[in-house]
Amino acid sequence: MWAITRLLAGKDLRVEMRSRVIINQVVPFAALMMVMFAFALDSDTVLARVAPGLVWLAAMFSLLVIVQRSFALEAADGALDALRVAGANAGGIFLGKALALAAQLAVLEVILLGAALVLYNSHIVGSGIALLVGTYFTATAGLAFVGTLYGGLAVGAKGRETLLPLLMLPVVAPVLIGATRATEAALGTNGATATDGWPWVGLLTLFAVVFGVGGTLSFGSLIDE
Amino acid sequence: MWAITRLLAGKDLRVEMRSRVIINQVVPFAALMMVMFAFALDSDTVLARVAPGLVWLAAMFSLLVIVQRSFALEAADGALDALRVAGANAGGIFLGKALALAAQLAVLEVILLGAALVLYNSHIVGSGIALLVGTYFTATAGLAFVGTLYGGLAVGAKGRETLLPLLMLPVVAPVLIGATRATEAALGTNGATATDGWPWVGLLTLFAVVFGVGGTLSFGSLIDE
Amino acid sequence: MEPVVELVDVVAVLGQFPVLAGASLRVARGEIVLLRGPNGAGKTSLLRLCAGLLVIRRGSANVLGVDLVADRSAVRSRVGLLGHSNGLYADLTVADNVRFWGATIGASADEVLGAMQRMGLDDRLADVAVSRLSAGQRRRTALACLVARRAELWLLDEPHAGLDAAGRDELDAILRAAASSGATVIVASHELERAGSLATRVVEVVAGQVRERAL
Amino acid sequence: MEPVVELVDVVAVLGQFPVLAGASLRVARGEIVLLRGPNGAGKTSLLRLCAGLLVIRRGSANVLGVDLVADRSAVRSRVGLLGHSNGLYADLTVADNVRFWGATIGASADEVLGAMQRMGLDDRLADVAVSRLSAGQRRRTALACLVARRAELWLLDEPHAGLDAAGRDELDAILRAAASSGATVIVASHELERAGSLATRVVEVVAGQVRERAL
Amino acid sequence: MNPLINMDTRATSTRFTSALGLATLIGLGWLAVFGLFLSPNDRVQKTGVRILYIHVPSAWLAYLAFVVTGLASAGYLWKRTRSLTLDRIAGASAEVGVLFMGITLVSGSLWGKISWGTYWTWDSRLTTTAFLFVTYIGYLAVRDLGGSHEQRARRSGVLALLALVEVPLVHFSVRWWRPLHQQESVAKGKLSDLMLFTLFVGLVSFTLLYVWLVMHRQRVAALDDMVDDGGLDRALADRRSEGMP
Ligand code: HEM
Ligand SMILES: Nc1ncnc2c1ncn2[C@@H]1O[C@H](COP(=O)(O)OP(=O)(O)OP(=O)(O)O)[C@@H](O)[C@H]1O
Ligand SMILES: Nc1ncnc2c1ncn2[C@@H]1O[C@H](COP(=O)(O)OP(=O)(O)OP(=O)(O)O)[C@@H](O)[C@H]1O
Ligand SMILES: [Mg+2]
Ligand SMILES: [Mg+2]
Repeated sequence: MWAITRLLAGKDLRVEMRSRVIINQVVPFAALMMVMFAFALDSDTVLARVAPGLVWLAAMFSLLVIVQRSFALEAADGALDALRVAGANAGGIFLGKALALAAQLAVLEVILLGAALVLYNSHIVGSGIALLVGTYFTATAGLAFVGTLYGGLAVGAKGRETLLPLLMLPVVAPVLIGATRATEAALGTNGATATDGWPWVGLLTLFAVVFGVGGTLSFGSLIDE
Repeated sequence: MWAITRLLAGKDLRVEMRSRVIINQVVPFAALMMVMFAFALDSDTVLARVAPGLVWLAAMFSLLVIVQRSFALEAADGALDALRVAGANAGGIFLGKALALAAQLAVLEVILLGAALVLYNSHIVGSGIALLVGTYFTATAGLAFVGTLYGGLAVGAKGRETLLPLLMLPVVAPVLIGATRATEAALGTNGATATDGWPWVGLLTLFAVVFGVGGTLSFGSLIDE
Repeated sequence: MEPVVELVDVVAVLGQFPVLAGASLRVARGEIVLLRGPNGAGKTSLLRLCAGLLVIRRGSANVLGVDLVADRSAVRSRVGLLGHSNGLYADLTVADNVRFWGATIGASADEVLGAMQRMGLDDRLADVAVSRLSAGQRRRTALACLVARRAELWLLDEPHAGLDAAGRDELDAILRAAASSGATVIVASHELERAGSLATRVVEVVAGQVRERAL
Repeated sequence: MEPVVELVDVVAVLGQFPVLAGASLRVARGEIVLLRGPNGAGKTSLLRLCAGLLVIRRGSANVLGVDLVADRSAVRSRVGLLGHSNGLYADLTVADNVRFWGATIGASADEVLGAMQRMGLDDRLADVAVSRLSAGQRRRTALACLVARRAELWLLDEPHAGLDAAGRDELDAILRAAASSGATVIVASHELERAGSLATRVVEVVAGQVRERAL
Repeated sequence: MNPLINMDTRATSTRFTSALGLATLIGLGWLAVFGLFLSPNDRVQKTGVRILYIHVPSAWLAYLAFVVTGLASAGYLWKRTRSLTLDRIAGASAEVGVLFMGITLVSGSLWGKISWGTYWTWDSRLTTTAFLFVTYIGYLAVRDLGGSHEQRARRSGVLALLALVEVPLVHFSVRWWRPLHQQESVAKGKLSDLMLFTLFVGLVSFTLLYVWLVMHRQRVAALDDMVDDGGLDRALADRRSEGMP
């Protein structure tokens, strides 16, 4: 299983290195989102207040795009069938794709966070750095697992992809809320303090573990026709 | 030229009727966006105030997705080459695809606007209805023209799609501003009145005309390899 | 009589790679020319060039009386191209597709129906989405779209691949009929026996260049 | 000796359509079987079924000693399938692709290199992205991926299509060598002369059913 | 002999551009002297006002550069003048324009930190500038897409014209959004004489710099195109030898 995980994650990252779709396409998309938010919301006080929410909102939309790209890659020339025939362990496929997804998402989020700090005039509270890092890792893992799980479900048979946003909405909402609250605490938005944030990181961790384990165990039945 | 326009618009709408990607995939995506905004902003007064901006922001992101879908359709099995060989008038292709795009966008916007009214507790001012309808038509036309123009440029050769957000960002900004301001006037947000809105509709009209005419004339040089 | 295709030392580039490296070819009206040659030689590129889809970097090219260096687009509505890919909309039905491609050159409903019947796409298949067809059925649909277009110059890239025995015979008959009614046909193929017996002349493409060759 | 493939009255459905409507087939070790039949008959479906990719609605199927009704996945790592599509990652190079697919079954670097050389993918092509290859070069890459996999059962869907004359000969040699070293080969093809001379037995597929047929 | 290369120095400079370069250097030296030492402090902004002498000329030169790009593109697309030199001038001018716009953005941001206490706000002038910057980065990216020189020229020419139409549209629409930036202070005579003169020095030296850069970039672009064609010759020879048994 770990061999397949490494193989797939390596392959996905190599494809990204060669095609640079995430770097060249999703990053501008996300940046555009941040700029447009700032632009449309039209008020400094509102902006600083909602900055943490916007970061994670933008991360989530980018997730949708990355997931679609990640599985379109497999579907384009029938590679998914080939993967199935290769007898690759389904759990390994899940973890491999989630790993590559998380790596790409992580890069993106750093950029989004940086943009928010500059564009929205937010500041990190000293004690918030550890909290921010914790939030960042757990939320990224959670999003990557959920994305891979539902992306795998939605790939292939036409008409399924319709389901993706519908299925993901209620599932991702807790991540969005948790990550937003934790980030607010780290940035001291609305007078929140860093200690307010850690329970949310706990929630995010729980979430990532549930979907990581659940996905690894169930991915086989999901992608198999 | 008009024959090709009709033919292409009809074809694109028929594809949508058969595949229901916009209805089943982009609409939930956009709705999700509105709900998430409500979540992230988490305050009724702020929400009602920024509702018009959010509607058009969501419309703009959906536009990106629809444009990508619209041209992916042509690129998938080499249909774009076939279209070129068919000797179809490039201006006709532009108008046809823009028309279909506008139709899909129009449906989407009605839903977004409805969602905003319900979710964000906004109300239409009596005299605002005509203004809202005017905004709606001119902004939709402008977005559709811009989307088709740059979508056509970005289709085909790999790596180009990167450019789509980059090229579209500055161009769509005036539409976003104009439509937001006009909608604010129609909804009476921030104490605006309907008469404040009509100059913005003028701007939107100007914008749509510039890109409609520009696109029709230049599309040939943009999509031709 | 003026030749239908006249290429002189044509060079065309994709990326940095010269897919055509000095190709010269002359095809007269009514001919059926077979392009053969190893994988990657440039057959597909040559066909696409004749359809006005490639930029000519050097040399001169004249197709159906149109100078491709000056204006590539004027020739397009008069040629029919079947590439490696089919150019079909997967979500639309067979009938939708053939009707659409027929309509781009103004074919009537009868002509469209006739083209579908010729390629063995009967009523059962007409209303099936292309995405549910088998590979050969898709190829048949693409051919039906082509037949509905009444082109003066037919450019076909491995048209036999994927077709069953009956389909191959049908296709050959269609191409012979087209040629004898004044159209010109250029076929790239690796099935040398079949395509060779169809062709009036064989041309060999090697490393982006063209060499004439006996039948 | 136990047969490698044993299908009894198999029914398989895609959407609402029975792509296989009661197919029975028995293939012994070392055979090279040719599947022939009209477009849409069910050849592709039959191959995919043997690879464990289709759900069996009725009947029984046993491939390489594995009962496909009970567990479709156990057979997969032991078969090699070349479908109509190539299963390649377009953004990766030829070498990347062959290496990846080789690695999924633990092929060594030498085996991968050998497979590429067998299919005529030399150093110049090894580092070219698949998206820049010609159709035949892509097919060669897909075949190299397959060769690197050392399967016990080879399932090939129109493997000759797109290959040039040399590639066809090379492929036939590879398949003959595989069969004589104990692998089993099932080929679906419309090129009856070539595939017929390769095959030890011909089987006809019609309307989702299988009929044995003399050579 | 190749008219683009000075065979003595093997560089893209000619006697004229060398003289121009020298003049530019002298101008920039003057600007440094006036800007840093001779011009007075502002009453409100103190010494921070000195950023003005870079900030404003670079902004105006960027405008000029983009207009030149538009005009050259229009010239290229106009049937009777179709010359790749015009296209290369368009490209070179856009490159230099992006550079100057970048300088405007950076100097403005720094200035903003000093006088407004923030690097960035969503003011209309700032937003317009950022959008203009992005627009021409997109334009340069489109020039880089590949294909033949003529394809590049036609595609980017259309884009440059669209961008030129777009600029006033963006500019005026953003104007009523959130004004915060300095209004026209130069034209309204709010500057002292010495400040005005320093600004003038900056303007002249930046103009010289612009012309010098564009001339060189244009020549380098022509050489690039030639190298490209030379590369084609080599690739052709390779490809042809492939077919030899
Ligand atoms: C990122 C921040 C900034 C950007 C992008 C920016 C951009 C520009 C641009 C594009 C112009 C040329 C306007 C025209 O003539 O049409 C300009 C002019 C000017 N800027 Fe800025 N600016 C920024 C910050 C500042 C700051 C902080 C100050 C001073 C407090 C300032 C003072 C001026 C002045 C005095 C002019 C000349 C105005 C005139 O007379 O036309 N700018 N700026
Ligand atoms: N997803 C699907 N849904 C419904 N029917 C399908 C689907 N896929 C294939 N079919 C039908 O199943 C039948 C068998 O298809 P299959 O691809 O197995 O044929 P084939 O023998 O390989 O044909 P060809 O020679 O054209 O490749 C065809 O009639 C096709 O229309
Ligand atoms: N986009 C591209 N960029 C660079 N090189 C390319 C590109 N497309 C094709 N090539 C190269 O051009 C050459 C000619 O390709 P072409 O498709 O014309 O060959 P072909 O004769 O049709 O081959 P086949 O028999 O395999 O179909 C090939 O060597 C291929 O690698
Ligand atoms: Mg080819
Ligand atoms: Mg098949």
